[in-house]
Amino acid sequence: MPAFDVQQFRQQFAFFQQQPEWVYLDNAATMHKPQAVIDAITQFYQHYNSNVHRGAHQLSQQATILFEQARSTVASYINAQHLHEIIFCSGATAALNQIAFGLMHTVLQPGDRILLTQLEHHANIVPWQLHCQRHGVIIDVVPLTAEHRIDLVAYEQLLALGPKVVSFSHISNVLGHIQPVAEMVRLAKAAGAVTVIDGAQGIVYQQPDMQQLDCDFYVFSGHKLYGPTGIGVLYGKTEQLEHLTPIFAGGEMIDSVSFINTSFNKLPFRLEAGTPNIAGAIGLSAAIEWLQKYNNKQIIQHKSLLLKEFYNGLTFIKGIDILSSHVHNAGIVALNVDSEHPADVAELLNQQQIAVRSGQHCAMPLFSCLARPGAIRCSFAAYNTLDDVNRCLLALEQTVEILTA
Amino acid sequence: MPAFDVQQFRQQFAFFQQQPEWVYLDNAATMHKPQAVIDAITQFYQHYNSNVHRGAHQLSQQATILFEQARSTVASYINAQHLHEIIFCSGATAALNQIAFGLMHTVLQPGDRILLTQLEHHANIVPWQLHCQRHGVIIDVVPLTAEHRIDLVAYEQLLALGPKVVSFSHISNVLGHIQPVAEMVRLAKAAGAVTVIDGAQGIVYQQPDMQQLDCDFYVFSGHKLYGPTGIGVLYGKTEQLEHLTPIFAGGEMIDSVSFINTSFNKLPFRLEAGTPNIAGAIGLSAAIEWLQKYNNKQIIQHKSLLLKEFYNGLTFIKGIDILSSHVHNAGIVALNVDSEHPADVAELLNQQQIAVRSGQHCAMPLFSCLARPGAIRCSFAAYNTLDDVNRCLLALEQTVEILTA
Amino acid sequence: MTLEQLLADTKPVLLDIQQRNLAEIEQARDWQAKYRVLMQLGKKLPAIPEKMKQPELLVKGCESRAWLMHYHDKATDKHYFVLDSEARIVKGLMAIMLCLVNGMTTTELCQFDLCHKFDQLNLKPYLSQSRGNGLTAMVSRIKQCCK
Amino acid sequence: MTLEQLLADTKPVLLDIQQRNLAEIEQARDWQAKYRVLMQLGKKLPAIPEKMKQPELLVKGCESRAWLMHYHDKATDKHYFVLDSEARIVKGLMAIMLCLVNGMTTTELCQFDLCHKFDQLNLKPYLSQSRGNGLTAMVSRIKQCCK
Ligand SMILES: Cc1ncc(COP(=O)(O)O)c(C=O)c1O
Ligand SMILES: Cc1ncc(COP(=O)(O)O)c(C=O)c1O
Repeated sequence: MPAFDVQQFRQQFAFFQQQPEWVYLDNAATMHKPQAVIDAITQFYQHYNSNVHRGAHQLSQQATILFEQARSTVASYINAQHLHEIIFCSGATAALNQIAFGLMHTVLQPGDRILLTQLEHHANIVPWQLHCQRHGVIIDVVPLTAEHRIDLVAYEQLLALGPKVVSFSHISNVLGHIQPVAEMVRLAKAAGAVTVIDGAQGIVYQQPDMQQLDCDFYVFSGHKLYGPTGIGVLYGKTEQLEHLTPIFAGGEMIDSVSFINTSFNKLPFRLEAGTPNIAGAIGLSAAIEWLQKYNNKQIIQHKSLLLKEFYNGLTFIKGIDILSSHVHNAGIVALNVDSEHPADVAELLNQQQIAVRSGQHCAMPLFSCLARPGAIRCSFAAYNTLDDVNRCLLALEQTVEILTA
Repeated sequence: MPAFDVQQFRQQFAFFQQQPEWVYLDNAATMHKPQAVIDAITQFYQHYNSNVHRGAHQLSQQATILFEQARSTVASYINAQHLHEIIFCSGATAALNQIAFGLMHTVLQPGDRILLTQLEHHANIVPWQLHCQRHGVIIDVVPLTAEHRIDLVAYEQLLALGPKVVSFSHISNVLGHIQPVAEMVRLAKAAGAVTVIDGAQGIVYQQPDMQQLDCDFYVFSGHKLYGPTGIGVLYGKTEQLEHLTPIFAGGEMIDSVSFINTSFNKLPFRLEAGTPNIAGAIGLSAAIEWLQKYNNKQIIQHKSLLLKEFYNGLTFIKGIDILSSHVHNAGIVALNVDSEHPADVAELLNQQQIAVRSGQHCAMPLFSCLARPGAIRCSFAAYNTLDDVNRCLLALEQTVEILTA
Repeated sequence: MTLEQLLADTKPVLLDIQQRNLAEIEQARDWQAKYRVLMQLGKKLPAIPEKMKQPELLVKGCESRAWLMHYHDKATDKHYFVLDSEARIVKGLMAIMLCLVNGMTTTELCQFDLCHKFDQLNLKPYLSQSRGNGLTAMVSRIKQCCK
Repeated sequence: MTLEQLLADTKPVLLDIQQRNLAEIEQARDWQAKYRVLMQLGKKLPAIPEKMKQPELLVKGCESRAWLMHYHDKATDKHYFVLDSEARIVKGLMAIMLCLVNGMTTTELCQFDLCHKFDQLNLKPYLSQSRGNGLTAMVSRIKQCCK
């Protein structure tokens, strides 16, 4: 296979032609979309638009085939055992809410415990908080080590309390740190817990293998994987999905309805009430198919190169406080300029057309433990170039200069 | 204003150029998208793609402006009083689930009653059933008259039982009958009930005026209003939205999060957890802006003409059992061929490239009261032509001939 | 009426379909002709009496209901079926499928590829993944019988 | 420290901003110069002491926190404010806004259009609808004071 050609890769994103002056390093918030994805959506609306699983007519059947092929593309990408283990939903947040809601009263009873970690995104905290509070379930939280990684010793100790559910992110959306998910799943399963992985950041870093990883649930959003907004995936093992109480009820998820008695349809339909985001699913599947034309090892290499260059460059700028470690890092760097507020740093970068995010990145509990008011976050994607890295470094230097003048 | 030019209107739908041989009469399931909508989505992804309400950078601010402009377009289209009364969600089903879930424990206490009608879509039945059962709330159902319309006498009698919530559809998705929603809202409000309108079919028939209609909630899906899949609107009066417990928790809907205490953000964000369907909202808003270039009175006239022609033609075909009345009909006709199963009728129409839906149309309780195993449904849109009507009539004739040969 | 009787009544019908009607369908000059044959097949296939249509026999498509009865002859390891559907065209399609699978052994049944066979008969479009189509549901129900 | 003292300390600063710095910003030769002035403004504006930063004074943007104190002189119907922000640039922008609105009557405040004023100063881009921007939140909090 030829080497990874970043220019060829980048050319497929019309965005960079439209906004050539920008350095986009906010990839952990959302990614840009290759033309293949935009074309798939356009094509669907222009040629095949119809509702799915409802039609007596061939147009609807065609749309259904495309929609179900999208499910199959996702299933084989993450190596799910069955097609019906892929539930389409509106995003990672929706998926995590479905899981938290759906496990109450089935897997989780009052007095039971669940286990989260200190570095979770709010989407993997608040849904649990709300439902656990209502249902009397106790939440334990795995603390972090001094290196801002999940403390595996504490993890094992907390597992000994017998949580029924353990939920953690594959990759921290703030720090970029890759968690030892395989090991964490293994330990959790040995302790008899249901395992949930928030793969919102993990999915774009590597192609996760559900059967090998052996977790019970894995969720992600399409828009962080080169795909459209408004679509996400809830993967679950069959027997786990069977336990899930649907958070949405409505058309096509029931088998029969009367005002006396209603019975549910089978998976995946039981968990996909209403008209799904058909174009969204097709767009996501186009993203995955497109991505598979590239060698992910080479992409990872390319991203490590960017990261290495970035870390290297940072050492030459005074007063930079780096929160992310460069080891086991998926391409996200959180940092501050000493004693400056991240909002100021981000604004000055913005003036130089470097797009980063600043703040607490929907991970307040992490920041309360990092004891910083926030950070700016530079998150790199495969379409970023060494030039992007250098422009960002230069802009940071300029920023520090202005702030400390 | 010049007369409505259906050919000019229809030309804006690439679908009909791609599938010229089809007569699409499944509009109540989903509508086709004008080029303006497809272009808006493409344009967003190519020029402005970024996450919203999160960014320190100008790209995100641009995306946010577009997203909030979409909210404003929707708000002024339905004449909401405040922008924050428009909550973006994934569709009508999601919106109805949010309402049913969100009212439990705030507005609805164990022992309370709610009122639905016999002709509701499952999306306006099952969410209520699930949550009411859990929380001990009683569901009453308004029966239909012999003409398959909501029985207003019975409605008033059931209102006398003091339901806290009344929920009904603006237009029946099976029969096309337009409900007297203004009167029903007035009566419900006089009885002190919170009013919910399922506007999934209503929104495309006319531009509803929230302040005049004075209902508490009104919901619809983008894909049935020339817009993208995966986006919908939950309109609610401010004071009612304030009562709603969010069904989804996550990023941006909270103000601060700790493992001890979490506090919510203000409207509309409190009810929009996670990354929204940004391109979806922008596409929906493009649909509305495009639609507003036309005169809705003329569109209604055009659709009545189609309907009149269709009803007229049906009288010449033997053995047709029409379930929909032509008076106060928004353009949907449910019918059967005497003693034939609707699936057979639909399949033979499909062979003649007439796209209709058959079955119970996610309204089983209605069919149990109609005492039919189902029906085929011909639903007309503004882009349908008299030629479409005639081809459908011819195909129906041919179908009857084959079935009764 | 018993399952044995139904099976006995069904057998000659299937034989006749195989020997005569499949060719008719393949050679139909237009879709009208093809559908006329399909509906005749549906009519020819013995109906399951209402009283015997127990809920557990129900195979649901979105638009029409169908029922399946199964008999496994352990001695010969052969599987036999009787079926019925509300909708005439679907029943005709099911009749064709039935005459292909009836009497298969467990292994044959597991390996059976309806798609391929229907393709030969130009009937593949009826095997969509849409839940609307009761046929797909019927095939997977039949496949379950060999587990 | 009391609110009165803070108001008294703030007044001359605002006057100075109005008389000198606004022109500097308008005439800044590049963005760096403009931001340098903005940050100086932020520094000049008296800070609200930590002890006085009661939770109810907090105005939240997504990225930085700010605080607002309000004094309404009933006799003259004039509104006076003191504010503070964690972020220097935002505080500079708020200082500019403040020198525009400080001392306005209720009617003036209600009618005040920040967008328009900021447009004149080429600062409009900072008034985005994004919740990220604390300035927008600050303006609406100030507007609430005239209700
Ligand atoms: C009356 C009515 N309500 C609700 C819905 C559900 O809409 P969606 O499937 O877009 O969520 C529909 C459409 O199927 C409908 O016609
Ligand atoms: C780790 C993590 N979890 C969950 C989410 C929520 O994803 P979404 O906003 O697409 O629902 C995100 C993204 O913001 C994330 O980074």
